[in-house]
Amino acid sequence: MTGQPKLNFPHPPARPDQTPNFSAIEIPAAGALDVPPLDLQSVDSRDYANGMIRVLDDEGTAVGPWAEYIADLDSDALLQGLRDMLRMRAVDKRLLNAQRQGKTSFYLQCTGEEAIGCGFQRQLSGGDMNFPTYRQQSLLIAADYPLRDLMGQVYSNGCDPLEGRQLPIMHSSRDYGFFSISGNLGTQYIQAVGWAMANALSETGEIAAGWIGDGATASNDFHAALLCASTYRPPVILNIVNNQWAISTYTGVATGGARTYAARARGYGIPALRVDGNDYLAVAAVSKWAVARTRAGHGPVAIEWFTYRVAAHSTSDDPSAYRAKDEAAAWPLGDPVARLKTHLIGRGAWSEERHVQAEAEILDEVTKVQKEVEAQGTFVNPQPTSPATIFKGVYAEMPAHLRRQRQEMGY
Amino acid sequence: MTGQPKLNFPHPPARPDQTPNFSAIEIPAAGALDVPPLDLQSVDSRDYANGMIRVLDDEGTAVGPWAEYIADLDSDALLQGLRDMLRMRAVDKRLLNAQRQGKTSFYLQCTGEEAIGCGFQRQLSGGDMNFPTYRQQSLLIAADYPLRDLMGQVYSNGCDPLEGRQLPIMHSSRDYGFFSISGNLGTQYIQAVGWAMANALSETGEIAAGWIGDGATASNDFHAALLCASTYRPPVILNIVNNQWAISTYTGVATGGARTYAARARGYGIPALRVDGNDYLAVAAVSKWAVARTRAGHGPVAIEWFTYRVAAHSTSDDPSAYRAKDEAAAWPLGDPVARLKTHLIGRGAWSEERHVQAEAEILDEVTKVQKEVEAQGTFVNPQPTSPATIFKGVYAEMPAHLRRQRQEMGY
Amino acid sequence: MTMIEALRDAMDVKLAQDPKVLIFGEDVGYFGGVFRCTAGLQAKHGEERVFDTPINESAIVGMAVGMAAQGMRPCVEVQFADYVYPAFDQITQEAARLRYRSNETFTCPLVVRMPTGGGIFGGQTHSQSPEALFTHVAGLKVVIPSTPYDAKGLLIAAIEDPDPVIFLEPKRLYNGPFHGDHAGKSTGWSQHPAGEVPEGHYSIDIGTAEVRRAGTDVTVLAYGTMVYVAEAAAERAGVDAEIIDLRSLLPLDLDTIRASVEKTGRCVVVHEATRTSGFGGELIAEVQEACFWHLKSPLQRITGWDAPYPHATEWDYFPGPDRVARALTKAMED
Amino acid sequence: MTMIEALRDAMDVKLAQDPKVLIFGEDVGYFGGVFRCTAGLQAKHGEERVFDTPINESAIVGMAVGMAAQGMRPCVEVQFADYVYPAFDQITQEAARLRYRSNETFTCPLVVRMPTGGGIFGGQTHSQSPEALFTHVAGLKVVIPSTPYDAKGLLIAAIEDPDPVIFLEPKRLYNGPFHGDHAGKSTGWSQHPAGEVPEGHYSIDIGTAEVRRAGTDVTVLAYGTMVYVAEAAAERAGVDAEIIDLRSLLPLDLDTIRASVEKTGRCVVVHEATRTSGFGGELIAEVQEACFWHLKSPLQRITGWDAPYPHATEWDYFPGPDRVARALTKAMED
Ligand SMILES: Cc1ncc(C[n+]2csc(CCOP(=O)(O)OP(=O)(O)O)c2C)c(N)n1
Ligand SMILES: Cc1ncc(C[n+]2csc(CCOP(=O)(O)OP(=O)(O)O)c2C)c(N)n1
Ligand SMILES: [Mg+2]
Ligand SMILES: [Mg+2]
Repeated sequence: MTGQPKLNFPHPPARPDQTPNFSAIEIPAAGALDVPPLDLQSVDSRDYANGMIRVLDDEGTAVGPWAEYIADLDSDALLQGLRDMLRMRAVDKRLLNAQRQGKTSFYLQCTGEEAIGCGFQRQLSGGDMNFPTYRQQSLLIAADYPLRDLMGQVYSNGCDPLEGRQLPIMHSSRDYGFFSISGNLGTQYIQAVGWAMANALSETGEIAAGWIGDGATASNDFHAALLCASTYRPPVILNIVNNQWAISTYTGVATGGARTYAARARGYGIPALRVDGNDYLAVAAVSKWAVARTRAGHGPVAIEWFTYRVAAHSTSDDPSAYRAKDEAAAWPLGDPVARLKTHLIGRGAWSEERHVQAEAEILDEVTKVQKEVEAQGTFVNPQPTSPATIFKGVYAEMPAHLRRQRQEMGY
Repeated sequence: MTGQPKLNFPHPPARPDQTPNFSAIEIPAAGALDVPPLDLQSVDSRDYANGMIRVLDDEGTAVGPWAEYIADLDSDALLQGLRDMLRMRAVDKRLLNAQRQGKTSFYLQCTGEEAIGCGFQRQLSGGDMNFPTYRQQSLLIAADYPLRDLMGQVYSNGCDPLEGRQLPIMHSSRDYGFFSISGNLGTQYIQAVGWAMANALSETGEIAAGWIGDGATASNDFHAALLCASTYRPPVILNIVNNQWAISTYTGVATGGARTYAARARGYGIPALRVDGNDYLAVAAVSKWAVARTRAGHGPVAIEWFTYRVAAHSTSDDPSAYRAKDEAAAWPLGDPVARLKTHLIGRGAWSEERHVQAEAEILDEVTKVQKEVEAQGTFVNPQPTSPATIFKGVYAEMPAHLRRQRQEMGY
Repeated sequence: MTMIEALRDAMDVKLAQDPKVLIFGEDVGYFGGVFRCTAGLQAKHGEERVFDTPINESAIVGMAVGMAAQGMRPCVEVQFADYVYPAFDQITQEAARLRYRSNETFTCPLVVRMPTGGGIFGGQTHSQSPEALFTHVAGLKVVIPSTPYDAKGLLIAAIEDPDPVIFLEPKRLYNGPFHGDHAGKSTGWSQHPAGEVPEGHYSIDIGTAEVRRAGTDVTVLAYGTMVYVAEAAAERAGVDAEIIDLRSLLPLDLDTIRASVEKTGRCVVVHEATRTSGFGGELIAEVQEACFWHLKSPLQRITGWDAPYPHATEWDYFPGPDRVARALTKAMED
Repeated sequence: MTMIEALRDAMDVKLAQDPKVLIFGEDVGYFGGVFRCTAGLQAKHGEERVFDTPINESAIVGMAVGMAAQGMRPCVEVQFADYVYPAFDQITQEAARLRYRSNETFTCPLVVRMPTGGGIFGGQTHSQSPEALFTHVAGLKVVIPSTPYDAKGLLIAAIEDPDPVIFLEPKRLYNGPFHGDHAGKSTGWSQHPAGEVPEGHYSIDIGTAEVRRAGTDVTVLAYGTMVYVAEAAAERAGVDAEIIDLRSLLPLDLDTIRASVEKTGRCVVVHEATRTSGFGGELIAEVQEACFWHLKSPLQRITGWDAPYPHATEWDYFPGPDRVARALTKAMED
């Protein structure tokens, strides 16, 4: 590496026709890291940022200090987590199908990442606000957001709380702590900081949680958010979902020479942790810790959730063109549903049979709602929204030029 | 710091009517840090990023490994450095005066920061390109840029190489390795990365150097530059001039909870060093090292130059409204000219008398050029540029609508 | 009262009245802004209400969007309109559309203040007039006062508005009216009737224009500094111009414009911004459609040239009274 | 050849011809772009010429500015025009003005390609038409082809241009012409004469419009997808329209426009972008000034409504053939 300067182009471990290869990824043992004090400082967070907090070991046993930290999370709570994830998976499956049938224009799954949103959301309280990306529908699921609203949005039909304004999956629900999704990557991250500042100023006791993908950490607003969070120290959790891919672009293009995304946050003076995102117990434990810390006024914290995007980027994408075919199966952190299931079976609270039954029940439930929602219109069989909605809500009060345009349109 | 979240607002050590107080700034001893290998990695650069490379001790003696590293910098070279700084100071003084007399619309000094640009520039070679801010005129001085051109630009008159297009101090000289200054903070930083990438791709053997102020590290393009430099590893040096202030805003607002700006670069995986910017020998030594490293193809490096903005932000500013009156005098790293002078006297190469004489000679030289340049027009006594220049150079070839507008103007 | 004082007064009134109002931006806190518009406000209302930010315009607006959505009323400053571009994404894609895209469950009542326009020898990066860009964006309001009285009333209205408002401050008017005679002596606001600014709370409806000079020959559409340039030009040309100060570009007071042009049958539009796709194009398109059968001569635009704003030749670039006067004369000849 | 293939071919030709040409952007390298415009180019020309970038549009353009100044010819992709705003500062303040502000010692020959326009059910963030914003910026050129033939010739011209070019690609036309009949069957480019694209190098002068349909009744000014919508509308209205495909918005081919409107005396402007301060305003201002004494009826604009681009009601938002046909009829009635 001396002589002429030569540019570096980061490459993924494997491309199509190559064997999946994650040998470069170091997976620390479960239970290796302790639970830091709630007022953890950035300088003291190095090991958490460069290591990885894991609770479930390879046998599915919960081990180490973080397991103790959530000892109060009993089997019922974990079963709820499992059901959240199963419901998420069922919804993704049914809606993907709907898109394939032309019943909606677009869909996007979060397969493999269910533990993150599901586990995190269950640690929040009413009034807390997520600033999600398009891949955090699991937050809505674990917030018990009505499936009818969720699906209505995707069908852009009469059930859509957004009245057809937004692309499918661009949900928005103030009541369920889910900020309106933008589509322009990164913008929500600094908005989360602003919202949290407002919380602190108004002493609401509520916290905010920003969400961003590994690829979108490259965006300007990621920087803006870390910077302002570091300066003003509002009650905000800055989540980074590192699922290894940004459409076709390997995560290495956004990491560059940095060790982890968590380490990047530390450069801003924000304490940061990296977590096995496919380990529901690790997610729940670290979320609980982060929520408690943030609500207590110890300032911002960044969490890198390490996971893998199992599905295509969206229904517009075909990953077989850019990554190894069986990469998901080779992912060293496994599948979040399978891992939690194994754990629950191991602790005697679950069985293969009950799992199969639960899957079927949940799929039924989801399918039933789906049918009801589809009755309100789909792309194949539309019951269109009134065109006059186009002019509604551009401003609080409709200005004259919009009234003229609405008339010109014939309404 | 527990209970209710409360926002943090960083404050400077002293405001007007308070006593200057830099006790919070840790000043490591000169000579404490060694010279790392040219292929220093980010992970191994922690001590350099959090510490401070210093060569001149309190007595003005050059000590430690970095002093040895530039042992070949003999008295003649150092005297040249001293004269560069004296010339810079004389130019600043004369042009500030000219602005006060209404002879130009605007001016901006770099007092206290002369060592940085002067020391750095002398380590570059022809073809290397700086991407400066408005406070790096010292790069031009040490590049032996004709004073006539430099002053002509400030007077926006017949001597102005930019034909009156730009605000005074917004120099541009391809031949002297000084990229056109933008005025929009930060933009040049990512452009430096792009230029360096072009160098690597075309194998020119040349390097690029980005420059940014502490305040402007908050800009999006700072992030963009660190990110892309980290990913593509082009031959670029990323300089951060931390002079403690951004107009009226204390540097703490941009640092937030981070230890140093150098540490922020490390978060991107870029090796980083912090340097006493008022120590000409430290500047020369680290510049030499960084240039050698970069040219040899070891990728980007970031340098935080620690210094103090002695003068007002610009002629539009009055710092007595926001900072302690004698803060500059209290600055613990002293004055770069005085420190180099003491060193040169200490090594028997200079004397108080010769210094006084040199100052006078240089002021004479500068004043003489200034008179010549002023003969080509000033704001009080303009010899205006032709209005037709307004339409020149908007495009390589003038399109029809600009020809029509020029005619409309009467040309 | 100067326009600076009027703006400060507006913020002071709202800070005192509404605990949700926040003021922030680069150098606006302790120091009170490079143009001193917020001087004294931090000392009076506290650092939690008025504070300094890092130098990142998209962060400033991005934070404001989040705060506004959570019920605050942020009124932020961008140091010069020339530096608003890093915030362009947050303003046009986020603030402007939040109400719409969330079907009104999240809203964005924020104000982005910025000094605009030339005439201060500020060169390319202290002279720009970007108003047209914002008027293209559905969901924004765009306001530009030309007097201290209007500045206060409009800024109060902007802070109280339920939607995002781009508030452009013609910096050449901060300390006094400017008729475009750069060599002449300028008088301050204290000698101008519109420099009289009432104490306390009042507001001016966003979306209403003001006829600054009634006339019968030709309608002049102007805003900001160009209102005064138009006055000087009308005098110079000896034309009985009706000068309309738009004050609000979006929404636009088309009724007032139409009434005038139907009367005069002639119309000249003036602005400092570059001509191509400037707001003048929009005005002409609307006027010709609304008043086509009343027009006696072609609508004209007098604007900044389609070049970056220069330093030395500023007064050849600036659309001064001579150029405007020639257009008025031409409008009458055609 | 589809428009996608034509664009790819243009880049391929230039990559082969000029070692200074570089292609980069999000997903454009290994994968070949989400619309596949650069598919195969990395494999053929190497990773040093065609590569992936982090997701940061201002970084993409900022790097390109630095490279262009140092002699390269970067042609970068922004994944959707809706995502160009983070790069707005680097495009409008840097690329556009580098030549001017350095008195031509640094120049900025770069191309920013981006898919633009609606009609694909992409919602607010995959449907926008931001062309007007760029036409307001002195120093930029703004180009938008409507056929594969033009796409290739104009992209080659753009890459060879000594100044920065904003290259808008109407994504609704990528795979075939689109007359606005969303329910109807669409035909691909293979069945359209303009789908015939010669091999190798050719270029089309930036700044020249093309008369797509000669006519005597009314002039229609259009670009991108709206060229085909205008064709359908003329047929539907039974009006002998002269349809001009502008192809280049900045610089604008005013001569061709003027010649047509002087002949027809009537003019309708159509674009997908929101109406207020859209490029239609600029066109109407220019046409009425140039052709005032020839005009027989008011100039009209048919555009996207002044609202964010909706999803479910896309076809009520899109300025389709019915609306354009009504305007043509009205132009003839007045
Ligand atoms: C500003 C902006 N640029 C580009 C895009 C197009 N885009 C949509 S998703 C995506 C990849 C994001 O990857 P990542 O952040 O890793 O999230 P993931 O999809 O993996 O969840 C890109 C480039 C966009 N939406 N916004
Ligand atoms: C994008 C942008 N925002 C704001 C400004 C106004 N401005 C000019 S200089 C300055 C302070 C910069 O401070 P710093 O980066 O520390 O550099 P210094 O002046 O100390 O050398 C500001 C805010 C600008 N020029 N560009
Ligand atoms: Mg990802
Ligand atoms: Mg500074």
